[in-house]
Amino acid sequence: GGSSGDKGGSASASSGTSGSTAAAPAKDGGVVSINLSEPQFLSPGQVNETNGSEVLDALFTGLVKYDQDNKAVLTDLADSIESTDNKTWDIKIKPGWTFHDGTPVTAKSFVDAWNWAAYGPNGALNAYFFGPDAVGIQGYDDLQPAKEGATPKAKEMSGLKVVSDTEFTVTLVKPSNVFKTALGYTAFYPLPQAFFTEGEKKFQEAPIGNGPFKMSGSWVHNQLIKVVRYDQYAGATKPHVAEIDYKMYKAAETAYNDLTAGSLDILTQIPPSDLTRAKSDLGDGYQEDPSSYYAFLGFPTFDPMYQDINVRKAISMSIDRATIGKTVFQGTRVPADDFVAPVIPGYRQGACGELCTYDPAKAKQYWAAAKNKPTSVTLTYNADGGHKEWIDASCNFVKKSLGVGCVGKPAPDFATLLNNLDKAKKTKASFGAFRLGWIMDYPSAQDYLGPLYSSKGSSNYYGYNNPAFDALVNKGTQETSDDAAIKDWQDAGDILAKDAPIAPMFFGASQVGFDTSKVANVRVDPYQKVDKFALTVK
Amino acid sequence: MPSTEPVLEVRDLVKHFPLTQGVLLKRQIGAVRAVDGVSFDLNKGEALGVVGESGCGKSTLAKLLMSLEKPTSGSVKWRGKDIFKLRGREFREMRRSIQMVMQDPYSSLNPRMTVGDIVGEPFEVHKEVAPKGDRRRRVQELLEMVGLNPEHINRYPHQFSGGQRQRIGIARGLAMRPDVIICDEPVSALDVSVQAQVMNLLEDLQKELDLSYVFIAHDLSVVRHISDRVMVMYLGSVVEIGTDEAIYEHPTHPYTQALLSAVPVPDPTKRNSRERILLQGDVPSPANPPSGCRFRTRCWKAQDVCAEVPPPLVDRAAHPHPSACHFAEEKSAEQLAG
Amino acid sequence: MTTSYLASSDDKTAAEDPGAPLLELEDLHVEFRTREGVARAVNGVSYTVEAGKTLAVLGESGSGKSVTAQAIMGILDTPPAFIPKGEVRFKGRNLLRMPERERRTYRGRRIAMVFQDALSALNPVFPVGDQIGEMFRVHEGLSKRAARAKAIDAMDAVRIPAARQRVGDYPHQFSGGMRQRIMIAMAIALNPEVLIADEPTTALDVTVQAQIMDLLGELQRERNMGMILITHDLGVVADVADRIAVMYAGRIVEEASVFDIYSRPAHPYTKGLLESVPRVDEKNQRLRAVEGLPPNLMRIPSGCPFHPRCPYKQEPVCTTERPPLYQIGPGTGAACHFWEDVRAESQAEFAMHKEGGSHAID
Amino acid sequence: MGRYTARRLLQIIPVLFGTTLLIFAMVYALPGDKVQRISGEKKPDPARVLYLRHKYNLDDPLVVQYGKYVGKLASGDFGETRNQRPVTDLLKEEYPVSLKLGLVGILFEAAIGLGVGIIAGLKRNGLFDRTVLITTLVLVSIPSFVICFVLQLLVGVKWRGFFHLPVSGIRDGFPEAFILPGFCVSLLGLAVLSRLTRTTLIENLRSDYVRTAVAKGVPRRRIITVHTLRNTMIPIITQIGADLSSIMGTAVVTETVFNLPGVGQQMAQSVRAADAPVIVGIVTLLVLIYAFLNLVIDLMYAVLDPRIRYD
Amino acid sequence: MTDIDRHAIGSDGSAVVTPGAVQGTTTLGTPGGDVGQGQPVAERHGSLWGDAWRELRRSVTFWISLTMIAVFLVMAVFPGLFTSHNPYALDGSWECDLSNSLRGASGGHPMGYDFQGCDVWSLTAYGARASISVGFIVTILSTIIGGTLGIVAGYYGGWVDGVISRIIDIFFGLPYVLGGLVILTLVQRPGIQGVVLALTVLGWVGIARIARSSVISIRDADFVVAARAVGARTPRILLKHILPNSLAPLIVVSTVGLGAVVASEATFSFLGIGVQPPTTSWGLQISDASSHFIGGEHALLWPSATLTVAVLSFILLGDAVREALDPKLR
Ligand SMILES: Nc1ncnc2c1ncn2[C@@H]1O[C@H](COP(=O)(O)OP(=O)(O)OP(=O)(O)O)[C@@H](O)[C@H]1O
Ligand SMILES: Nc1ncnc2c1ncn2[C@@H]1O[C@H](COP(=O)(O)OP(=O)(O)OP(=O)(O)O)[C@@H](O)[C@H]1O
Ligand SMILES: [Mg+2]
Ligand SMILES: [Mg+2]
Ligand code: NI
Repeated sequence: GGSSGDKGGSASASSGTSGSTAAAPAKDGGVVSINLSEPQFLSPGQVNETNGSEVLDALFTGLVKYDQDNKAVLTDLADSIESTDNKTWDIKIKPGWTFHDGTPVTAKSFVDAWNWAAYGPNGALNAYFFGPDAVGIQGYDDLQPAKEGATPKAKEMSGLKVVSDTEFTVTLVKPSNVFKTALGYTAFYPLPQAFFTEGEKKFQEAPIGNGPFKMSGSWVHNQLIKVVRYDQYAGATKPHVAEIDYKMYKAAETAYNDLTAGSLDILTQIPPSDLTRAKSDLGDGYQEDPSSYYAFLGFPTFDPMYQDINVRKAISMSIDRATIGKTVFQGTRVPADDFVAPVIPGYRQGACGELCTYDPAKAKQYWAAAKNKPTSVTLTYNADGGHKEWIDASCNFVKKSLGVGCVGKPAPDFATLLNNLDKAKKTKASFGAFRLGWIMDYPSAQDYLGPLYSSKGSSNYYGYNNPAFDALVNKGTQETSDDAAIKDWQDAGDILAKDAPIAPMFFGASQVGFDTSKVANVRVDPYQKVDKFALTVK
Repeated sequence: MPSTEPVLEVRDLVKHFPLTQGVLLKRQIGAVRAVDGVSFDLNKGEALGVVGESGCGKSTLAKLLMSLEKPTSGSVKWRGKDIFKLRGREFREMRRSIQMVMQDPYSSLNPRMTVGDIVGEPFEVHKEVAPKGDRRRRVQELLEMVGLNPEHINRYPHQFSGGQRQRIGIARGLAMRPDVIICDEPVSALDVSVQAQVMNLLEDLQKELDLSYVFIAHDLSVVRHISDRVMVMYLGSVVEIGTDEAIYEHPTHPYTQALLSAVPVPDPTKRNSRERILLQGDVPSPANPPSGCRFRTRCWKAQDVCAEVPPPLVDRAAHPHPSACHFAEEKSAEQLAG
Repeated sequence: MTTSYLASSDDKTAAEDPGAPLLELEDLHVEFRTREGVARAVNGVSYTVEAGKTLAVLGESGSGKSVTAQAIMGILDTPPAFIPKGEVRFKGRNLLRMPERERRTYRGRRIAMVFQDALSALNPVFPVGDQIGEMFRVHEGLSKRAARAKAIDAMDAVRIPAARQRVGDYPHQFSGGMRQRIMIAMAIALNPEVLIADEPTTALDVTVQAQIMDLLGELQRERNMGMILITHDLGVVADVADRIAVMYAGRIVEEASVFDIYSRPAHPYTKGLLESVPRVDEKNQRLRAVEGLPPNLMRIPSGCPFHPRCPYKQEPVCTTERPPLYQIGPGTGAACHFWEDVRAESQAEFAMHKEGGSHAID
Repeated sequence: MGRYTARRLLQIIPVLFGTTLLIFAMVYALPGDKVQRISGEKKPDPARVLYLRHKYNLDDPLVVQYGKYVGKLASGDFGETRNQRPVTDLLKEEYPVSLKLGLVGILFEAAIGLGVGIIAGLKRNGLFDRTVLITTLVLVSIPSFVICFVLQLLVGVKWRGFFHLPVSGIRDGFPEAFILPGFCVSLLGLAVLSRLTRTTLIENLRSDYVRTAVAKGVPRRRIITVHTLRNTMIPIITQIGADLSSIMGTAVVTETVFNLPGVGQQMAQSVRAADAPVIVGIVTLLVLIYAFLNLVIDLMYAVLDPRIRYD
Repeated sequence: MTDIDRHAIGSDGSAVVTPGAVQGTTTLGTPGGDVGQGQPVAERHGSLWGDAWRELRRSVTFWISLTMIAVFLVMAVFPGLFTSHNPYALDGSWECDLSNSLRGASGGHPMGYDFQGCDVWSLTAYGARASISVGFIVTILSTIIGGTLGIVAGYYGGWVDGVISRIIDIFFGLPYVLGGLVILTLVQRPGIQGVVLALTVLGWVGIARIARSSVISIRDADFVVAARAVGARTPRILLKHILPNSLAPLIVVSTVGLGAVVASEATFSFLGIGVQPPTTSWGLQISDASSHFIGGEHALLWPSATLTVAVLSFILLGDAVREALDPKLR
C-alpha cells in the first residue's frame, strides 16, 4: 500500500540527517507537546496515516524498526526473525514484556492481532498488508468473504503458527525478501487480550500497548491525546521525557502560531506559508529533517494525445522543478530524479536522466517532433490537496517553454478525479496529465514500483503496462540477497526512464520547528515520527 | 323617499375580540364583545345614521359589513347572499358595490402611493368601470368634488393635512359609484364649510344614483342632516332605531336622551344655560358587560328588572319605533332643550 | 440667534419673564421645500395664549393649523419643513432658538400636545399604558410599576372603560375615540402649562366629548393652564373657547372673542364658515358652503388670498393688495379690506336668525 | 398562538424526513466511487471494498439505503462514522463547540451591528456612516481565512501580553476560547446587519409615533432604543437568525484557524469522504435547530409587533 | 395685539399667483363635474416608480454608482480594453513568470504581480467577467426567487407559509459545499452557468426570510385592508401595496450580499467545482493571494479593493433606489 497526497504525510529525502542540534545532556522527566491532526483510528490493524502512526509509535513496540539508513533492524522486543527461503519465517520474541495492563506479550499476541486485522468482516484498513499484494501470508484468502456479507471460510490464517509463548512461524504464499522490512509497519504490532474482549471500538479510545508510553486518560477527540512513560517498559533503551501531549490542530498555520506563542513545543512540519519567517522566528528551533514524499504526473495511456512519447518528454522537460520547489514550496520539495524516493535503499541520483531535467530547448524540440499532440495541455489535480499552486506554476512553465496553452484543471477531490478519468476512458475523451503522489509504508523500492507501475499495480491509474518491467519487479522481490533485489529494481527503473509513463516531479523534505527554551534532541524520521527515545526536556 | 327594498340585511351579527395575556404564548382570558347581536335592514337609497358611545362597536360593525373582519356569528345578506360566503366573481362584485370610508384616514392610505394612485385604485381594480385613458381625469374630478386641489394629484399622503387625508379616503370610496357606502366618521376632521360641501355631494349622489349609506358619526346634526333613519348603539348592541324624526324628536331610550342632551350648540351665549343629562357611573367594559340591560349601570331609571331581563328592541308604547328599554318614554322637549 | 437669550440661557428661570404672556407666536412662517416647489403652509401667524385661557383655532382644512402647532412643539421634520422666520415665545423665551437639549425639557412637561391622528401617533408596538406611563418615567423618574398605576388613573380620568384590564392593550385594539382619549391622557399627564389640542374630540361621541371638555376645563381652572384648541366643531368652540383665531391659507384672517365671532364675524371666510353649519330647519336643503377650492399653497393668490372665493371681492384692491389684520377693537382684528361691510351684514343676519331661525338641535 | 406553535412543531416531522432524504440523495449523487471517497487517495483493496459496500448497503438502490438508515434512526441510532465512531458521540462532542461559537459570534454581531447601524442611521450619509460602509465592505471582500489569521497573529501572538486571549483550541473553556473566533465569524454578517439596522431605522425615524415621542419630551436616546428599535427589530432578528445559519455554514474556516473541534470542519471533511451518516446527522440536527430558531423568531414577531396574529 | 399681520404684501416674496390658478366656482356636488376652466391640471402622472425615477435622475450617488457599474460591465465584456496581457490565454502566449512572484508594482504593472508572477491588474480585468456576471445574476435571481417566495409565504400564511418556510429551514441547514458539489456535478456544467445555478439555488433562502418578515409586519396594515375593501386582488395588493413598503430590507440584504456571492463563487472555485482556468475571477484571485498575504499584501489588496468598489457601487445604487422610493425622504 502506501498513501498518496501530501496533506498530512511526507517522508523521504535521505541522508544528510541533520538531527537535532547539539545533544543536550539527558534530563529525565518533563512534558513535551507535539502537534498532531486527529487520527482516524488508534488500533494497529487500522492505522495507515502519519497521525495515528505517531501515537501508536509511542504506545507500541513491534518487531522491527528502521535505523538511520532506513534499513530494517530488530527492536528490543524481537529476539530473531529468520528464514532460509524467504517463504517460511521463524520469529522469536524476548520474554518479560508486558502490555500496559500488565498482561504478558506473547507470540499469541502477534498471531491474534494479525489474524484479526486480516479477517475480512472486521474491515481493517491494514488487512491488505497480509494479503498477496503485500507480504502475502498463506491462508489470507480464506479469511475474506466470497461475496458481500458472506462469512469467510476461516478465522485464522493457515500461515501463522504459534510455536511457543515466545515463538511463532509465518508462511508466505511466495518468497518475499520484503517481509522483514514490512514488519516495521503498524499493522504488525501485537495486541493484548483486552482488545479482543472489549472490542476494537472501546480499545481505541485508550489503546493498551506494549510500548514506552501508555495512555493517560483516553483520547479526547479533536483535542488531545496524552501519553505518559510506562514504568514497566521492558526495552533496554528508555525514553527521557515523562509525558507527551499530542495537541490536535486542523491547520498547521495555527500550530505554527501556537509554537511562536509558546503554547506548543514541537511542530513536525512547518507550513510552507510560514517558512519564510520561520528561520528568524525560531532560530535554533528551525531544523530540516529528511522526509519521504514523491509527487509525479501520470499520463493516461488511453489518451491519444499523449501516446507519443515526445509529448510526455516535452512536458516533463519543460518544467523547472527546482524553481518551483524553491518558490512555491519554499524548499519543502526538491526535484525528483528517480522513480523511488531518496530514502529508499537503491535510490540512484539522476536515475531518471533526461526525462527529469529542465531543458526548455530540448523540450521544444520534442514537442515539435511529436505528431499527435494536444492543442492545449491540461494538468488535472484534486483541489482538496493544496496542489493548485505548483500545478499552475508547472503550467506556466509548459506555456513558457513549449509555447502552447496549458491549464491546471481542478477536480474537487481524488475520488472525483478518478471518476472523471474513468469517464474519459469510456468516452475516449482526452484527459491529459494528472497529478499523483506517493508515501511509502516501509522502506523498500518494491513499495513504489509494484503498486505504481506494474500492470496490476493498485495505484497504476494511468494503465502503464510493460511485461518486462513487471517481470523485473517480481524477480527482485523473490531474490534472497538484498543487493540482487536492488539491482533488479534499479533495472526496472531504467525501463521507466525510457518509457516515460509518468513525469517524476518532486521529493519531499520536512522542516521541523520547536521551542528551544523547552525541548532538545528533536529528531523526526522520514515518516514524520518524532524519536521519543532521544527527545529531552530542558 | 327611499324604497323598502333592502340592500343589506344584517342578522344577529356578533364579533368578539379575544383578550389575551402573556408575552410569547398568549392565553385568552376573555373577549371584548365589540358587536353583540346587531340586526337591521338597509334599504335601497336610504341613509342609515349610526351613533353611539365611543367604543361601542360602530367601526367594528362597519368592517363586518364590508367582510373585512370575520364575524363570530351572524350574517350579512347582500342581494340575498351572505357576504361572508361569497367567493370569486360575486365577491369582487360585492367589493365593487359596497365601499367604505375608513375612520382613521392616514393609516388607511398607502404611504408609498400618490393620491392619484390611491383614489384611482378602484378604477385599476375594476377595469370595466372606466376606460384607461379616462381614469386620470376621473380621479381629478373626484379630488375636486371633495374639495381637494386636483393639482395635488401627485402628492403623497404625508404631505396632506388631517382633513385633506380624510377627503382622499372619501374620494376613493366614491370612485366606484357603489350601491352602498359605509362611512365611518367621514367628515370628523373637516371644517364645517368643507363638511358642508362633502355632505352636499353625498346627498346629490344619493339622489342621482339611489345610493345607500351607513353613516357613522358623532356629530348629531350631521347625522340628522343626512340620515333617513338613525340607529343608536350602546356597548355592542342597538338600543334604539327609527326615523331621524323619531330619534331626534321623540327619543324613548334614556341613553339616546342623554346623548342628545349633550350636543354642544354653536352659540356661546347659551354656554351654561343648557341642561345636560350627566351620565353617572363608570362606563362598563365591553369585555364584561352588565347583565340584563347594558345601560342600567348608568341609567337613572334602572330598576331590578333591568338587571335581570335584557330589554328587547321592539316598538314601545311611548312612541312607535323600536327601543330597547323597559321603561321607554319620551322626555318633554323642554327637558331636552332646557 | 438673539444674544440676549443666549446669554441668559444658562439660567433657565431667570430667562423666563413672569410678566410675559404664557405663549406668544410672532410672525411664524413654515414652508415645506418639496421638489415640486415650496409649499408655504404658515405665512406669518401671530397669536397669544394666556394662562388659564383657551384660544380656539378655527380654519379651513389644510390652512396650517396643525403645522403651526407642530412648529410650536418643534417636531417638524427638517427637511422638508423649514421655519424661515418667526418666534415662538414661552414666557418670553424663544423656543425656536433654544438648544435642542433644553427644549426637550419643555416638551411634554410644560407644553403638551394632543395629535390629530391618534392611531398613527401612538406607537403600535407598545401597550398604551406604557406610552402614557412613559411621561411619568421620563420626566418624573417613576418606576415602571408606579408609572403604570398612574397610567391607569389617567385612563380612568379620560373615561376609558375597564382601564385596569386594558392598560396592557395595544393601540390597534382600541376604538378611534379611545385612542384619542389615550392621546389626551398622555398630554395632560404632567399638568402642562400649555396644552395644544389638535382636534382632540373628533372621534368622541357627544357625551364623552362633554366629559372630556369638562375635564380639560377643570384642569385649566385648577392649574391655570393655557390651551390652544384646534377644532372644527363650532359647538365645542362655543362652549369652551375664550378667544378665537380663524386661519386661512396659513394666515390668521380674523381674531376675536368667542362672542364676537359668533354674532358678528368680520371676515367673509368666517362668515361663510358659520353659515355652513347644518341646521335642522334646512334638512332637505343643500348645506351652504364656501364655494371654490382652497388655494394651492405653492401659489397663494396675490392680494387677499381669499379673494378668488370671496363674495365681497372688489377689483383691483382685493387682487393686488394684501389686507393687513385690521384692528377692530382691543385684541380683535380681521384681515379683510371690507371688514366693516361684512361685519355689519352678518350682524344684521344674526339678529334675524335669532328671531326666526333655529339650530339643528335646540 | 398555542395552536400555531403546536402546528409548527408538528411540521418538524416531515421536515426531518425531507432533510434526511435530501441529504441522503445528495450524498448518493456525489460523483465518484463511494468506497474510494471513504478511502481518500488510497486505493482500497478488494476485501475492504466488499466490507464497505456491505456496511453502507452501497449495492442497494437509494430508497432501500435510506429505508435501512431511517429504520436505524428510528431507534435513535445515527450510525457510525467512516472511522467507526458512533455519530451520536461525534454530535455530542462537536455540536456544543459550534453552538458556542455561533452564540458568541451572534452576540458580537448583534452588539456591533446594531450599535454601528444605529449611529450610522442617525447620522445618515455622514462620515461615520460612510466609514462603516467601507470598512464592513472590506471585511466582506477579504476572505475570512485571512482576517481570522491576522487576528490570531496579532491578538494571540503579537499582543499576547495585552489581551491574554487563547488563540487555539477549546481547552481554555467558554467563553475565553471562543472570544476571538466568535469575533472573527461575526465580521461576516456585520456588513449586512449594520446596513439593515441603519436602513430600517431611517425608514422609521420619520413616522408619526416618533414625532409623538419627541413631543412627549422623551430623550433622543430613549426614542431610538425604545421606540424606534422595537419597530425595526423584525427584519433585524430575521437577519440575525439567518446569520446563525451562515455562521454555522462558514464556520469551517474559523474552526480550522482557531482549532475548534466543531461541526463546521467536520462537515467539510465528511462531505469530501461522502460520509453520509455524519452529514445526515449534522444536518438533521442543524435543521432541527433552525426549525426551532425560526419558530422562536416567528413567535418573536408577534411579541415585537402585537398587530401580527397567527391563527 | 395690534397689527398682527405686520408684513406687507409680498413680504415673503411669494405672494404671486398664476392668474386663474384658482377659479372661484367649481361644480361641487355634481358627479363628473368639469375640472375648473383654465385650471393648470397636473399633466404629469405621478406614481411611486415614476417619482422614484425622477428622484434618481437627480441623485449624484445614483449616477456615480451607475457609472461604476457600467465600467465594470464593460470590463466584464471587453477585458481586453483594459489590459494587453491575458495571463490565461490559451494560444500559448505566455505571461506569468515565477521569477516575478509577488513582486511589487512597476511600470506597466500598476498592481504588481501575484504569487505565480502574473500581472495582478490584467487578472483583475479578466476576472471581472466571472465575478460580475455571477454576482450580478445570482443576486438578481435569488432576490427575485427569494423575494417572491418570501412575500407569498408572508402574505398568505397558513399552509403556503408552512411549506415554503419548512423548505427554507431545510436549506438553512444544507451545507454549501455539499449542495455545490452535487448541483455542479449533476448539471455537468461547470463554469459560470453552473455556479450561477448553484449559488441561486442555495442563496435565495436568506432573502426569502427577510422578505417574509417584512411582509408579515405590514400585511395587516390599514392601507392593505383598505385596498382589500376596494376589491383589489391579491397580486395587486402584493405588487402595489406590500412590495414597495417591504422593499427596503430586501434591497439592503441583496446588495450587500453581492459581496458574499462573489466570495462563495471563490469558495467553489477553490474547491474545484467553480469557474476554472482559463476563466478566472476576483474571488479566485483573492483566495489564491490569501495564502501568501504575508509578503504579498498587494496581490490580496488589489482584487479585494476592486471587489469592494464593485459591491459598493451596488450598495450605493440600492441605497439611491431605496431612498428614491421613500416619499418621506424627499
Ligand atoms: N410634508 C409636506 N409637504 C408639503 N406640504 C405639506 C406637508 N405637510 C403639510 N403640508 C401642507 O401644509 C398645509 C397645512 O397643513 P396642516 O396639517 O397644518 O393643516 P390643518 O390646518 O391642520 O388642516 P386639517 O384641519 O385638515 O387638519 C396643508 O395644505 C398641507 O397640504
Ligand atoms: N383588534 C381588536 N382587538 C381587540 N379589541 C378590539 C379590536 N378592535 C376593536 N376592539 C374593541 O372593540 C370595541 C369596539 O371598537 P370599535 O372600534 O368598533 O368602536 P367604535 O364604536 O368605532 O368607537 P369610536 O367611536 O371610538 O371609533 C372597543 O372596545 C375596542 O377596544
Ligand atoms: Mg370607530
Ligand atoms: Mg390638522
Ligand atoms: Ni339656532
